[in-house]
Amino acid sequence: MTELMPAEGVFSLIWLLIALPLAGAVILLCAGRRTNSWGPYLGVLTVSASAVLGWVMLWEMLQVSPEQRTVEQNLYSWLVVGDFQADMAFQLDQLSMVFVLLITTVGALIHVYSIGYMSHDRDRRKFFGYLNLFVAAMLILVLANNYLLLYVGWEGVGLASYLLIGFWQYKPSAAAAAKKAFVINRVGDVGLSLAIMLMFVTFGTVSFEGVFGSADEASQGTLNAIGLLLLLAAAGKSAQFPLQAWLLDAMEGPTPVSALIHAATMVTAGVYLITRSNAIFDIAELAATAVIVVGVITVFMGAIIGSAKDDIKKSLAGSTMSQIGYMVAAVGLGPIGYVFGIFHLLTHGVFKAGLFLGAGSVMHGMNDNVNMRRYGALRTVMFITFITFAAGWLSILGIPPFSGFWSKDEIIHAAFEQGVVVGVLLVIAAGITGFYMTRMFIMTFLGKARWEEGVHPHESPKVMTIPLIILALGSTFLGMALLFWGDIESWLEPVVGFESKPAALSTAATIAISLTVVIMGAIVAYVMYWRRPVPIEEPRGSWLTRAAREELYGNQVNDALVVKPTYVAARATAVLDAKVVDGVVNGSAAFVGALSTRLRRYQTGFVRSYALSMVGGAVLVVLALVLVRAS
Amino acid sequence: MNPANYVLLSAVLFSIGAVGVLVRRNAIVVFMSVELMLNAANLAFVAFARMNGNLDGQTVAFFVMVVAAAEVVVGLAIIVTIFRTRRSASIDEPNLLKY
Amino acid sequence: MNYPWLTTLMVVPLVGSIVVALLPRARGVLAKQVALLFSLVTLGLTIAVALQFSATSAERFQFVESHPWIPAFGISYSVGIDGISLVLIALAATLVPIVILAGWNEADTAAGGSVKGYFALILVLEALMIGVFAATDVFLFYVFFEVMLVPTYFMIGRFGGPQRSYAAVKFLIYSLVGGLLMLAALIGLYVVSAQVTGTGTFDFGALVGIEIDPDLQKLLFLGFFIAFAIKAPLWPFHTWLPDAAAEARPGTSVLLIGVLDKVGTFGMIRYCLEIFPAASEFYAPIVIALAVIGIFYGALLALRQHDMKRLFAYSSMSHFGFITLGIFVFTSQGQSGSVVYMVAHGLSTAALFLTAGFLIARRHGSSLISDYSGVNSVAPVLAGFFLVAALSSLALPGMLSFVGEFLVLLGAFERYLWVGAVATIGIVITAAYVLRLYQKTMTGPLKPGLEGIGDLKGREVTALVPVAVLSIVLGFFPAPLTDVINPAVDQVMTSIGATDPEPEIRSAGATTEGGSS
Amino acid sequence: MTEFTPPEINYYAIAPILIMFGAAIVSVLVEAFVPRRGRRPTQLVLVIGSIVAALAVTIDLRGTRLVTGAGAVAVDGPTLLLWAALLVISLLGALLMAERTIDPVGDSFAPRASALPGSDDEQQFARRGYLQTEVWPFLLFAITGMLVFVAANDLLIMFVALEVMSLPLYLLAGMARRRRLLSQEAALKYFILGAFSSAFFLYGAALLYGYSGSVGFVAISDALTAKPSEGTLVALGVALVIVGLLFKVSAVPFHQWTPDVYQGAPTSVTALMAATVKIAAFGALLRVLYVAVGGLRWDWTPMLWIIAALTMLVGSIVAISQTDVKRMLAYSSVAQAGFILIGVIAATPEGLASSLFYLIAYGFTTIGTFAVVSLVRNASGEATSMAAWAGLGRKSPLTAAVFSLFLLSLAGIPLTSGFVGKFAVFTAAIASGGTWLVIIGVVASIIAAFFYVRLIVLMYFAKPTEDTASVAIPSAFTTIALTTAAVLTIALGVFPQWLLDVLEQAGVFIR
Repeated sequence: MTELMPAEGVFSLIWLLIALPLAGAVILLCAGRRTNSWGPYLGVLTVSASAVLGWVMLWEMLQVSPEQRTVEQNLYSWLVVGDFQADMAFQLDQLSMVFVLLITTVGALIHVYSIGYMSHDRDRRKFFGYLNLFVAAMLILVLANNYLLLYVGWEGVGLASYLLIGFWQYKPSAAAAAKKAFVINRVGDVGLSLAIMLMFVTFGTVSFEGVFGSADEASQGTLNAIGLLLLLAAAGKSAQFPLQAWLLDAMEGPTPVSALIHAATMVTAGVYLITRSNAIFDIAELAATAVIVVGVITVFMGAIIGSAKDDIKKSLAGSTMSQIGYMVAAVGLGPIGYVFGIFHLLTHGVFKAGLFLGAGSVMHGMNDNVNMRRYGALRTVMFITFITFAAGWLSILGIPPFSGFWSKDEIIHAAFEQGVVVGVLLVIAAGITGFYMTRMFIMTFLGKARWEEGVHPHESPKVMTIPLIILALGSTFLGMALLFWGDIESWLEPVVGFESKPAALSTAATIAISLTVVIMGAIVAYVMYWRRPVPIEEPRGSWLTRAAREELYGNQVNDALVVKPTYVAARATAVLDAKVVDGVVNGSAAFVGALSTRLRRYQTGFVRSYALSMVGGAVLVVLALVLVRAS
Repeated sequence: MNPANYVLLSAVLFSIGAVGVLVRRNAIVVFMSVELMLNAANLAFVAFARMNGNLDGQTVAFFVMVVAAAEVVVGLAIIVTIFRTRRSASIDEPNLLKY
Repeated sequence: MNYPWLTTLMVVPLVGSIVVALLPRARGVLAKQVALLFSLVTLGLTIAVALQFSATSAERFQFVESHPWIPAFGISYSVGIDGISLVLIALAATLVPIVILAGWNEADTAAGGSVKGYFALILVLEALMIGVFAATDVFLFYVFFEVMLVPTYFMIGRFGGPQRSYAAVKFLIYSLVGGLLMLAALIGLYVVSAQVTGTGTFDFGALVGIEIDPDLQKLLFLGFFIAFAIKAPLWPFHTWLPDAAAEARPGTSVLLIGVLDKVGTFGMIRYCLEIFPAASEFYAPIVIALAVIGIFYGALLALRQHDMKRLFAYSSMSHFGFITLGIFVFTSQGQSGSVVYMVAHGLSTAALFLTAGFLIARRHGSSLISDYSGVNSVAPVLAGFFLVAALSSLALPGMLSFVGEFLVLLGAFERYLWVGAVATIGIVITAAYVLRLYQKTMTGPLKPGLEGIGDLKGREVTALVPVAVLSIVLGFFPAPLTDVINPAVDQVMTSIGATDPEPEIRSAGATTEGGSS
Repeated sequence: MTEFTPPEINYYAIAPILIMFGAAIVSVLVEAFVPRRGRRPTQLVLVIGSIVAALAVTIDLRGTRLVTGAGAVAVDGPTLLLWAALLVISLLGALLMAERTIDPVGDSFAPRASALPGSDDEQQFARRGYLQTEVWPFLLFAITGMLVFVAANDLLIMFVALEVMSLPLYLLAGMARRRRLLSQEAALKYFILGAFSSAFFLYGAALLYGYSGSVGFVAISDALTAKPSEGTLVALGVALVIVGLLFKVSAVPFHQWTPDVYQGAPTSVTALMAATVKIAAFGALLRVLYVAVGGLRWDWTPMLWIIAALTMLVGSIVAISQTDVKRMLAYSSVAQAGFILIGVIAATPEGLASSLFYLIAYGFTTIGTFAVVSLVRNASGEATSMAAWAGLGRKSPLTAAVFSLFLLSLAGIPLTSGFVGKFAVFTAAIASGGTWLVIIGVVASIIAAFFYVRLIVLMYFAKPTEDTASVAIPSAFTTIALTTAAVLTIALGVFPQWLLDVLEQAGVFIR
């Protein structure tokens, strides 16, 4: 365990990292429409300031020895009841530093891009407010020093995601998608809350320091339970099987949102959570295995869905699922994988953001049409978009020396070190990646134009292309930079305890195998989508294609297993409530009423009948007395 | 004769009076039945006075007679008023107040 | 501190109600202004009391006043507050001016009663609400508990929807059933206290200590508990609530559900637990079962309501399940959480009902969900507040309700792992029904007929802002609440002889307060 | 021949009785000799003056505790308290009876009770503005009877008092100006059944006399201690005496006269009767049960237990479906009798005190209730049909508020006298082991709340219709009565301690 350093110097401003975008959000959301003119710039400014601050902190951090790079800033005691304590306290270490930079930098770029993308929206200040809110929440998530505060960020990003997916609320589909995302995420949140509770019951604390410090004293069963609950949480946020169904619908949101939240940052929170909890997963073997299984399943699901979708954003979303699956599988591998999981997370964050923004740029030029069957031959009319997209494409394929190559290859390599099966599966998935990304690239930029009438594709304004260029540069060089110059392995080592094991397969062999498979995938795509004309109407396709278009029936399964039963239960409860619970109440009232009308009939109005009941009463009184007396 | 028999007789008279109230329809007769019950009580008082060997019971009987007389006055007044209104002395007929 | 602060707190709104009632009928606006003024004065006084309240005092009850009232039955006018009462009084004092402001025009169109009547009733109710939380004599508590019914009854019955009379009667009869059962138990308690101590008493402090035969305790406990369960309302004693909430004016509903119903849960923690510890322990599993059923039952019913106000009612039922759960798991987290939850729920209920009320008033009183769609595009501020209210209701972290809900679940989990785990699942359904409502009403294409409804006006925003701000600010800084609640809860825990379960591993990083024992 | 020694009589101790009795006789003379024009003022002065005088003496007598008239009359704490209550309530009742402004035709009594309803004869009387003033001697005699009734310490005096109290009331019940047929019917039923029940009482008295050799309560009580084994005779006697008294308190199944008479009698008479007869009869019942047959407590408790339960339940349940306000209040008074019986059964000093408290509280509330009923009118006189009360709260908020107060008191809502009364009797009952009876009482209270609340609902929550009655503006008579009742209803609810103190000082019955 590294020692916590008090927050001094520039680190005393950790809170400001969060406060800046938060202040932006508050101003933009409360001040109303009058901020529409300058609001976007305020949004960009606050996030950029955070980014600058983040880089300054990195610089400062590099000045001290690796053991001293964990800084803690405790603002105040947030929640203290009995033995339970959760502080409003932040912990900046190597892992959170990485995330801070990713979030603020990519966030700033996407903010800039959004100025152009959203320039005509009458609620754009709201959009920037939400984005700022998201950045603030995400920073809370990665900077928290305890699980409860992490949970605040966790649901905070969920809220921001909800708001942004449903940004175009007047579209029923957007509103429905937003709700769906939030509700499915809540399932994951249940996992996180239960994990937090279990930690408290086990360790008596929910701070990272306290939990990790005594993780090795807890039983396997408990740790596995915590691990599985955390995995559930991660699955929700990172759209991993079985909670993957929301991510594709989430593409209803504006494209910058998809880039920032549903590709680069928020969806990787699950990876962060597992990496952060490495002390638990290192011991909890069952949970770690489950992480790998979930990751691998999702890698395939995402890839298969991505291969079939004609909607460029949904195809990219499938890809995101799949890539995060890689990361999850990586962090499930244990100490060997954490670094590469995070490494891939960073490179993916950059190149996928670039890809999404590229897609957004394409849509911008195509009147917001997302159907790739109506694209084609855009390379000339949108040259910058084409080039930057190509960088992202090569990067995700893992073609050297693009960023994705370094990180993905390391994951596959590590998987082989752990066991052949996982390694082989990941390589096959890499092939599928090669297929669907090439398919997307060809259908969009190459081949013949299949544009709808009246569409005049054009390159996007500078405010959009400059972020694209920056991200493309990142897609190209970031991997190398991080690996060779940034030395990410040793950078993260104090946090995740990186270790290198003797490999089952040499590095060269791994590279060779995966490159071959990827290129095979790309060739299949080339044959199918460049050599043959792309039909404007989607063909019926094989059963696998149809299933993939249906997102592998995830929604249907959810409906059948969860939604329908819930509504049936609700209906049954309603009947129970009306007929039984309320029925008893109204029934007893009715009973008394009926008894009353019955009894009043005995009041006949005839004196003699009154006298008779008196006599009867007298007889009974006499009998009662005599009997009691006699007994 | 055993005074207890007078008590029994009074009980019989009381019962006859009570039954009379229950079965007769004419208000006057009903009223007479009530008077019979009062007198049954009187008989019992007198008989008990004899059995107990004090005069209290007999004194009571005198009071009861006075009270009964007063009751007759009031009762007949009411019955006659009703009769004048309804031209009937049936006590089943005034039957507007019920339920 | 000899000044009778608490009595003043009750007298001020009472005087206000008399003043309002005496105003001429035609001066409706003046009546509102006077009512608002008095409620604000009360709020100011409450703040003054809160500032003088010492969280660290050794005395359990502060601002104590005690005068004999009916010595023949050992009854005294005794008031005093601990942390729990303080926050609930503060809640009441906060919500009343908000309700008055929000309900400015509510009574104008009322079929049943005069404008000034509505506001006079609100002020009477405020006095009684403060009294019920401040009473430290069980009989005095009972008196406030029952008398509160009268103004509430008139508020529902005179100023409500078309079915208001049915709803009011149902509310009253339900409450009276509970109240009379409690009366029987109350008398039983008095008789027992007379047998044990020689002279019967209703003094709470004296009653806490006395030994009651366990079997008798169980009976007496039931008398109190059912009364509180009806008020709270706990499953299956809840069916009055949807009707009352659906028919009452939004302001009435806010006070009814936001504050009045808290008397039920307050009563459980204050009276059921402390006076009948053995019985509480005996019944805890049953109560917990009812609470958990209530959580899901309310949530499921909320999921399929077509009427907004009924939806809120069922959601409140679900929330009351959480609160009750927290109380009966006998952990300090659970109980503190419950009290925090009571406050949070009061605020979120206020936000929900008032916002929905503003919306409903713009559509001539229809509260059917299907009558609304896409409101966000014409009334974004309204939609924004509605969202904040909805998020508060689903206990989003950062909101005060999260603090309460999490602590309750944590407390439950500590004691009964599976109960806590199962109850946690409830948060998913909560999210589902809250967001379903938001989705159906605020988003989507604009429903024809809603074009001209207009956004919130200054008065309406003024009423909502404090609620929203309090919900969020206290969510991040709950210390003002927890600091005063914790000592009171510790007292309760001591009274019932319960201690928090120890964690499996004493971590080095954990707080070691009291941990060495 | 033994020498006759006249019994010693403490005349001052029974002065209230004597004052009322004297006033009653004077009142008869006034009827006979004072010219028609002057009768009403004279009678009013006489009635009010005598009641106030009697009340003053009663207050002066406080602390007295003696048996006088050869053991026939007991003047003790409870007696004095009951006297005071009876006198005050009678005064209020007298004020109600004196009211003549609310009905444009005159007061609420038939100008000539013996005249045929609607006959020329009657109309002539009405035209000339003749007023019935016979009601005043009747009232005074009834009050005299009640005072004696609660002080009677032997069965004979009790019987005579019962009749002196009842006979005038039978007549008063039949004197309504409007709805003569109903009124006469009420009188007939009241009379027949009343006489019937006094026959039971008397025969029971005879049997007890046969058992103990005396009609004195103390002697009966002593006999019970002396020869506890002889069962049947005494059981029969006690049973019949109790039946006679239960009739007067209108306990089920001896209650059936109540609704008919309460509905048919003139409302002011109903008000008086409902409040005072209940008090007097319970006073007598308590004395019989506690003093004479207290030794048999374990024998009569189960029987009374059942009667109490039935009374509460039947009264409450049947009241629910009533459509006439007066009739509903009559059933409510049946139910209330059941609640008082709970306190009676406790058979402890607390039971006595709580029953007395309840009685007094009930008396004031009831007279107030009926006073309001007498004000709510439409073209044909009092509007007792519930439909006519719809929306009254809107038309006459003050009247409706006062009436609601009384209803809430009857329902037992805290801060009203009814609640304290209920609380007191329940406490006494639980302390003496009557928990289950209290639980039945709670159930009955819940049912009862239903119909009290229904009336409030009707007044406040319903819209006024064309049929809605209007509230007459009363003269000072009714206003005073109503205000006193309302003030006492609240005062006894909020500050009951002074009455509880008085009750404690009053102590128990003298033996």
